This record gives sequence, C-alpha cells and structure tokens, in this order.
Amino acid sequence: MSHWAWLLPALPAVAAAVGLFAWRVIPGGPAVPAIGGSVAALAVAIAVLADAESNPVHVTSNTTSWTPTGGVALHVGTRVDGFAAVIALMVAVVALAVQVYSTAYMAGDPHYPSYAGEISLFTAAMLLVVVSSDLFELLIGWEIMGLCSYLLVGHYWQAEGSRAAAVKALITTRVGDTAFLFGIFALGIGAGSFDIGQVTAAAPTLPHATVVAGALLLLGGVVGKSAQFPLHVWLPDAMAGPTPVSALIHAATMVAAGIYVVARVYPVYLAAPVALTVLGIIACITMLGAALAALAEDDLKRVLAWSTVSQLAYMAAGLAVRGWSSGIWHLLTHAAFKALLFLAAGSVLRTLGTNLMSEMGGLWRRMPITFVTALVGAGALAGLPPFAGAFSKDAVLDAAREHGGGLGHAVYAVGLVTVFVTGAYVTRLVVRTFLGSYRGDPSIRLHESPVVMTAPLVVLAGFAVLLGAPALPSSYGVKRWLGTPAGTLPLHVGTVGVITTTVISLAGVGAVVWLWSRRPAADPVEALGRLATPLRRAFYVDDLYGAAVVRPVGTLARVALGVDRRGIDAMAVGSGRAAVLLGGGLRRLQTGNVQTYLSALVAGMLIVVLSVSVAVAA
Amino acid sequence: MTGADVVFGLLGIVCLAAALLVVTARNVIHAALWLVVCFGALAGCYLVLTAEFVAWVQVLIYIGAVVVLMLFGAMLTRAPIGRQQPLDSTNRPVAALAGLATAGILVTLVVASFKGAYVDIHHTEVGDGRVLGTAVFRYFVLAFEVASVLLLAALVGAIVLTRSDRD
Amino acid sequence: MHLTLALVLSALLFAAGVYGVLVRRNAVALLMAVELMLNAANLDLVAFDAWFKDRLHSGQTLALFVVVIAAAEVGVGLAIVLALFRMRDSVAVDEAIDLADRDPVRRPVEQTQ
Amino acid sequence: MTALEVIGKLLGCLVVFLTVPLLVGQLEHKVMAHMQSRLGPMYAGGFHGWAQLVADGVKFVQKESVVPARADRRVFELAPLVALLPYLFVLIAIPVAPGHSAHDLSVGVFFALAVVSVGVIGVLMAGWASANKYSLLGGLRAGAQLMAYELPLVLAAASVAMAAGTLSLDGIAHAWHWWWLPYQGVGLFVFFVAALAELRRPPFDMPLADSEIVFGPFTEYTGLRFGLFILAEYAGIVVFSALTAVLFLGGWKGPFLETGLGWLWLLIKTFLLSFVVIWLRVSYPRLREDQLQKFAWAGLVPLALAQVALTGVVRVATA
Repeated sequence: MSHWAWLLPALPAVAAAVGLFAWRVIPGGPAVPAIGGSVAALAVAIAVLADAESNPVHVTSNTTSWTPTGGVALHVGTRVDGFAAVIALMVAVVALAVQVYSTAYMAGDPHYPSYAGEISLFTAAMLLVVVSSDLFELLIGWEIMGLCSYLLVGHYWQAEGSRAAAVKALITTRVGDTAFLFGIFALGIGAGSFDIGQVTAAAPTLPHATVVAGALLLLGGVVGKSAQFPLHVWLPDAMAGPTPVSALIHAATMVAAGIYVVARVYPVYLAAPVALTVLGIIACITMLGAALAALAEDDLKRVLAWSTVSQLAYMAAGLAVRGWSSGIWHLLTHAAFKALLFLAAGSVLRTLGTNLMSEMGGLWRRMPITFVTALVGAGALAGLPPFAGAFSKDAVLDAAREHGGGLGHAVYAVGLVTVFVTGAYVTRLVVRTFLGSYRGDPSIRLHESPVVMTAPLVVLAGFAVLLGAPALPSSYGVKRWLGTPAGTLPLHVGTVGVITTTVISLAGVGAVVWLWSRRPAADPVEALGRLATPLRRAFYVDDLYGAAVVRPVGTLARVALGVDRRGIDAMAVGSGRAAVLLGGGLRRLQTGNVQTYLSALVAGMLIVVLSVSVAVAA
Repeated sequence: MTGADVVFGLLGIVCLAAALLVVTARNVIHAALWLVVCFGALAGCYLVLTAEFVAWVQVLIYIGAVVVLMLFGAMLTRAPIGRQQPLDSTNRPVAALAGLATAGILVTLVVASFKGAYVDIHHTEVGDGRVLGTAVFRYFVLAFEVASVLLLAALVGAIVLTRSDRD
Repeated sequence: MHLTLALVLSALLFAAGVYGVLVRRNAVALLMAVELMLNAANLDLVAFDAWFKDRLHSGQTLALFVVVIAAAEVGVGLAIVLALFRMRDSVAVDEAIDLADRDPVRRPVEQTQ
Repeated sequence: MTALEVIGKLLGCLVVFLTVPLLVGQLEHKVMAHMQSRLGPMYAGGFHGWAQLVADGVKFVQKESVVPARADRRVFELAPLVALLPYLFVLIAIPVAPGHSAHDLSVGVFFALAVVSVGVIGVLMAGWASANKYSLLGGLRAGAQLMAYELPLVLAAASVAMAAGTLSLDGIAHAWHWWWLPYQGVGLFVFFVAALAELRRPPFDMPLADSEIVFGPFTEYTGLRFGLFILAEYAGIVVFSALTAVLFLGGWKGPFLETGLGWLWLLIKTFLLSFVVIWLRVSYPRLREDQLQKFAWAGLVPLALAQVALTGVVRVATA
C-alpha cells in the first residue's frame, strides 16, 4: 500500500481543485469535495499505516527522475516509514475533523467554497511535506502551506487586522524560509543529492562545517514555521483567521511541519550537535516565555496560541536532547488535544461572538459537551494523567534528564517551571471561561453547538486520552511505529517523572484556583500586579520588532515611495507634461485650414527647388 | 524679335493681367470672367505656338465648360453682387510672399536655363486634328483609356457627392 | 519666337495661381487659382512640344490629358464645394476647420495616490 | 491671301451677320402670325411690313438703356456683346461654297462648337449682374441647360466628323452624300435638338420662360442691349441652322449648280432649318426643367452615342 502513498497529497489536491474551481457544478456544494477529500486521505493514511506496521522501518521511496537540471538531480517520489505514516494519519484525522466542524462553523459564510478548497489544499501540502522523498519536493509543499496560511489567516480580508495578520504570517515565515532554502542547498549540494534518504545517509561523512551550516539554516525555516523564538510573533496574530483554521495550523499542519522536518532529517542534526544545542536554547526561551505570555492573555484564542508556541518548544526541546521519539509523541498528542481545544474555543466563540475571556464565565451549564471535551484538552495540556499530554511531556523531560549535561539540565529545569505555569494558565482559562458566573452580553442566548461541531470534539477528546493511555506501560504502540533511530534516546516514561510533573502542574492549578476562589469575578493574573504588564505584552518582542524592523522598513518604504513619486514619477510625469507642452506648440500648426498647410508645403517646395538649383549652379 | 514674339507677348500680357485679376478680384464672378479672358488669351498663345487643336479644346472645355461650371457653382453658392464677404483670407502676406518667391525662382530658373532657345514656329508641324488624333490614338491610346476611366470615376463621384441624402 | 517668353509667362501664371490658392477663402475662387496653375503647366507642355519639334506631339497630347483631368477635377471639386455649402451654408475654406486640433484637452496627469 | 481679301471677307461676314438674322426675325414674325391665323406686322415699310425689324431696331436705339441701381454695371453692360460676338466668329468658318469660307480651319467643327459655347457666358453674366432673382434663376437654368446639351451636340458633330474623316467644315461638306441622310439621321436629329437647347429656343426656353421668370437673364435689359440679345438669338438660329446644313445636309451641295450657286443652296437650307426652328416654337409647349435634363441625359446622349458607334462601325467596315 505504500506504493500508493502519493495518493495522500494527490487526493486532497484534487478535492481542492474541484472545490475551488468546480464547486458550482458539484451536487451538494463545496462541502462534498472538502470532506470527501479528507475522508479519502484518511483512508489512504490508514492503509499506509497498516502497511508500515508490517514493514516497520523505511518502507518505500518511489523516486522518479525529474527534469535534468545539469546540477544536482531533483527527484519526485514518496518516502514512507512508520513515522511518516503516523504523522500522515494525524494530519488526515485533524483535517477531517476540521472539515466536518467547518461545515457548521462556517455556515452562511459567503466565502465558504474558497475556504474549504484552501483547507483541502493546505492538507494536501502538509501531506506532501510528510511523504515527499526529496528536499525540494518537500519545499514545494512547505511553500504551498505558507501560501494557504496566508489565504486562510486573511479569510476575513474585509477586516484590517485580518489582512495585517496574514501579511505578518507570510513575511515572518518567509524570513525563516529563506534560510531554509539555503539550508537545502547546503545539504543537497554537500551530499550530491536532494533525496532525503541520501542526505541523511551522507550526513555523518560530510564536512562538519557543511552539516552545521545546513542544519542551522534549516533551523531558520523550522523556527519560522513552528513559531519558535525569535520568529514566533506571527502565530498569536494568526488567530485573526477562522477558528478551525487555527486548529488546523496549530495542531496538525503548519507548526507541526517544522518539528517534522527536523525529525525527518534527524541524522543531520545528530551529526551537528551545535545545531541541537541552539535548538535546545531556543526551545527553553520559547517554552517559558510563551507560557508566561499565555498566563496574562485575555483573548481565549491567543491563550491557546501562546500555549501552542510553548508546547512546540517542548517538542523542539525533546528533539534537541536526542529524545527523538518523545518529541514526535508529544507532537501527536499535542495535535489531538490542541485541535480539540481550538475547536472547543471555536464552539464558544461562535455562540458568544467574542474571544475575550473577561466576557465569558459560567458556560459549563449551557455548553456541557464543549465544557467536558475542553476539560479533557485542558488536562492534557496541563500534563495531568490520565490524559495523553501528561505522558508525552514527561517523556520529553525524561529524555532531557537522561541526556544530561548543561543542555539536558537546563531543558529539564525550564520544562518543570513551564509545567507549573502551564497548569496555572490552563486553569485560568477554564475558570475564566466555563466556571463562575457569566460576565458577557446578557442578550446572547447561550446554547450548545450543533452535533456536527460537537462530534469532532468528542472524537478528538477520545484521541487526547487514548494516545497516552495505551502508552503508559511501555509506550508500545508509539514505539512500534516510530522506532528508535540510531543515536537517539529510547522512549521512556518514568513513574517518578509523571508524579513529579503532575504535582508541579497541580501546584499551578491550585494557585489559580485559590486566587479565583478568593475573588471569583477577578482575573487571577491580577495577583501578579505590575508584573502582568510585560507578560501581556509578550515581553515586548512585537514592540521591539516594530521599532527595530517594521518602523525602519516602513520609513524606508515611505522614502522609496517619495523618491518614486517625486523623483522617478516626476520624470515620467514631467516628460508627459513636456510632451504636452511641446505638442501644444505643434498643435497650433494644426489649424484645420488647408491654406496654412499649403503655405507650408509651398514654402518647403520652394526651399527644395532653391537649394537644388543653387547646388546645380554651383 | 519677330511678329510671333510680339503677338505672343501681347497675348501674354493680357493673359497675365487677367490671371492677376483672377486672383485679386473682389468678386468671385468677376474672377471667373477674368478667367475667361485669361484662358482666351492663353488659347491665342497656343495658336501662336501652332497648337491649333489644343487651343480650341482650351476654348471648348475651359471657357465653354469649366468656367461655365464655375460660374454656375459660384451662383449656386450665392455669390453676392458687390463685396459683402471678403474673398481673401487673412494670410495675404504669406500668400504674396509665396507667390513672389515662386515667380522669382521659376523665372530665374527658366531664363537661366533656356536663354536663347528659339522656337521655329514656321517649320513645325501644325497641331491640328489629324496630328493630335494620330498621337492620341496611336501612341497614347492607353493613357487615353485611363483618362476616360478617370472621367467616368469623376462623373460618378460628383453625382454621389452632390446627391442629397433625402432621395 | 523665343521659348523663354512662353516659359516666363507660364512661370508667372503659376505664381499667380500659387498666390490665389493661398489667399482665396472662397472655395470656387480657389478652384480657379488651381486652374491657373494647371494652365501654366499646359503652356509649358505646348511650348516645349513646339521647341522640340516632337514627332509624337507628346507635349500637346499631355496638354489634352491635363485638360481632361482638369475637367474631372473641377467636376469633383465643385461637387465637394456644393456639398460643403449645403452642409454649412458657406464655402469659406478657412471656416471648414473641423479637423483643427483646437481645444487643448488638459488631461489631468494621473494623480499618484 | 492679301490683306484686302481678308478685309473683304470679314466685311462680307459682317454683312451676312447683320442681314440674315434680320430676315430670320422677319420670317419668324410672319410665319408665326400665319400659323396662328393672323397677319403679323403689316405696316412698317409698306409691303407686308418688311421694315418692321428695322423699325424695332430704331426703337431699341432710341430707348433709354437702364442699368439697375444694384446691378454690376460693367458686367451688365458687357453681357450682350459676349452673347452676340461668338456667333459672328463662327460665321467666319462656315463654308459658303467649295473651298470658300472666310477662313477655312482644319479643325473647323471644333472651332465652331468651341466658340458658340462661349455665348452662354454672356447669358450667365446677364443673369447674375442684373441683381434680380429671376435673372439669376434664368442664368442658372441657362448654365445647367448648356452643360446638359453640350455633350450630345459635340457627340453628334463628332459622329459626322468621323464619317467624313476630317474636322474641317469644308471637308465634311465635300464628303457628304445623299445617303448620309439616313446614315447620320440620328446625328442630325440630336444635333438639331441640342442646338435648339443651346439657343434656348422653345420648347427649350426655360431660362427665359417669360411666363415664369419674366425673360430670365433679360428681365432688366432695355433698349439697345435688349436688342442685341434679340439679335444674338436670331444670329444663333442662323449659325446653328447653317452649321446643321453644312454638317448634315451637305452645305453648299445641291442637285445642280453646286459650284456656281453653292452659297444659294446653303442659304436655302439655312432658311429651311430656321423655318423648322420657328415651326417648333409654335408647335410645342415648354418643357419642365427636370424633363429637360432627363431628355438630354437619358434621351439625346444615348442616341448620340449610338450614332457615334454606328459611324465607327461603318468606318471600320468600309476602311
């Protein structure tokens, strides 16, 4: 079945083409190809995964020679192993959940056809990244994702903020993508092939400088796509898009792609420990910073966005400390519970029409299914057993501890602190949203969302539990598919570790609950007093960028525009005016009176005759 | 200086004076009538130059038809008696300059080029009907046919142009 | 007789025609001036015919053709003049200047936003 | 040819010019009168009023010659002469006997037609210079009529010139045979009718049309100048009758005494044709302007072209 892996990106791509260009002639409307494409992708993903189970290690690489470029050959093909199959399945599941959910969530949106088509394209692009066997092929999917994120974040293009967020997402990720492209060049030319298998195989034998440069440059793209410090700024703003899009971007596709690429070419990073160290440092900064930012954020979706940034840092940290399978496991569990949380947030948002937690509260009575599923997601996020997140996060921390050294200890310490902060902000989120008394517009009739929206919630909640629970004794299921590549630490979940993280997390929970129980109407973060302000502003990174990059660039642009208008345009306009002026003189000659013309004619004739006769006489 | 020179000179003076009156007359009918005089004198010049047939064609076509047509046209376009509408435009200085320059250059040229050239009119074949008929229908028959087609085209064109759209 | 006599007369007739064509505003009078120029050419043709003692009498024959063409020209020319008169009640050529580029269209040079 | 001879011939022409039209005029008076069952002039001069036209001439000379105040004086005064003189010139070319004319031109037909076509300018001048709308209308009609009938006239003359193989009037008369009557009959008809139109004689007298536009170009003329116009009309009749006689009826040819009394034959033919002209005046009503144009373009021109074609075919066939 792995020979058919190319169907994974192809089917959603066809669905996207049909949905974008032919939805008018489809009976049943644009939702049919959207959901159909997702279902088909899911079916193929299951089949591929089943195949991968019988062939646990690298299964197939259908490489076809592409256009001869004269340089390093480009290929197109698929490369499926258990790891890729699992990720593909995850993408397919989340995409299907999002598509189903969207039919209700986006009901009545005039741009739903393009929306659904773009989601399909997005899915196709992510699946292309997952199954591609060539770095350039991967890059194509990578860039299409960037385009789709731009389109989907800017879905409400009528709103100024939405457009700005889309542009910000695109430009920020482009900064990383540029480095990514050069990383591909460095590795591909160094290895003499862009084929992922050959690149990874050649990595240990390559010159150290090449590997380090390639790994670091690739890291640029990873940092951009996976929203790690310092290119994390686009992700919270990307909440301007529709909530299901957020779920898709933050759980299964865009941000996962960065982590996935690092895992995919992991032998390169193993050959360049410096890059892993850099990744670890970045992960530490991002992990704690984003969690703190989430603590002070009032916007429900932005809280989730910051939490995504923070959790992605866990995955990056896992990879950085050679806990390869732990990072991937956390990617899987995170995909489930984060998609769940976003969709739950969307459910709330659609009912209330606001993102602000200060206008929520006490929703659990009216929206019980949303509340319960959100609680599952929150537990997973906070790292509380028996939810999946607890074990995968603990696996990362275990790997860090096992890795040891400065990096390992730092990751472990920061990870534990972040666990506390995570418990706190998750609790704050739950109590501010679902508990207490309703603080919003009283005219809104609170009600549960339709079953089309709650059903994906329930399914994802099941995944959020199941992805962790069977792994508890030995993490067998995950291990079987992922395996333990050479040079990485085996997946290990220690009982002591789980208890430690649970206790620390519960401490964060308890602190917030205590604060809330004293003043139920107030925001628990106010207890931090003036310290809350830098958190709310996300440590002023945006302001820094604004001052250091955006404003100078803006000024430069304005200067360029001014030069263009007053200098270059002035030349064009001036030449136009000059022509008009000059023509004005000539126009006087165009009197319409034939005798004027004739006078000129006769004069010219006389001059000719005169000059000729003078010349002849001379 | 022979008699022919004298006759030609006198006719030329008449012709030229009439031509100048044609282009300076204040009244378009007067101009047309001076044109008759001019063409008549010119026909006389042709006779002196032994171009008999051309001379009478000149009279028949130019005086009998062209000038009549012009008089006709001038009357149809309400040529007034006396001067009411100035017949000349305002660019008289330019026109005078152009005319004088043309005259000066051409006269200088022809005098310089043909000084002393002599036409022996007593020993030239008289251009009567037989001679011209031979020339036209033997040597210039193609041009003759073309000219007849041209005339037909002009006839059709004139009819089309003057037909009012009402009928 | 002297050829120059005829040639000078022709040149002067032509000059008179040039002057008339340039100065006349009445279209009919203008046509008359054109006829003067054509006749000047005719006189030249006939004079050179006599001077050359041309056996084919091309000069006189061409003069005949010029007469034919002049007749056609006057016919069509007067038809145009009559059409002009019917259209605008005037045969002044300096009033028939509809083709003049008179009104300077001040097209605003596009304002860059 | 001595100078005296020339002067004698020219004087002869002048005498003919001054007498024969008067005879035709007198003839018209009497013929019309008798056709209309009346006597006509009976008293002037005694016998059948033979001196009536002399008396008329004296009257014209005596009368005041009025020039309208707004008229263009010089053109007004010149017009009768321009109308009259061409006919005088044509007489020079008419051969009265074999080889005898005042001046035999090799292109006589052309000369005659060219010169008579100038006469219309006089009418146009008179019509315009009178500053009278009737006169102008008459002038315009005259111009249009001349342009319409000039073509068939020239074509018919061209036909007979082709048949004779010469443009000389004397040559044409020489070449004439009695069977040319049927051969050039159509040409004769066309030429004569077109000549009537050229002369603005009834039934082609729209330019004058006394009942419509009060004598058209001649409305404002009085005295001697009016007399000159009348004289021009009769001179025109004589000239065109003589031309027709020379071109189509053999001119000085007759059944006998051709060489001796050729001029008499011509005179007889001329007077016969003049009689026909008068006869037509009495017989036919005036045509309408559009009928006149249509008759010329749709009737005479095709006929003349057919005649030219016939002549051409015969010439080529017998060559």
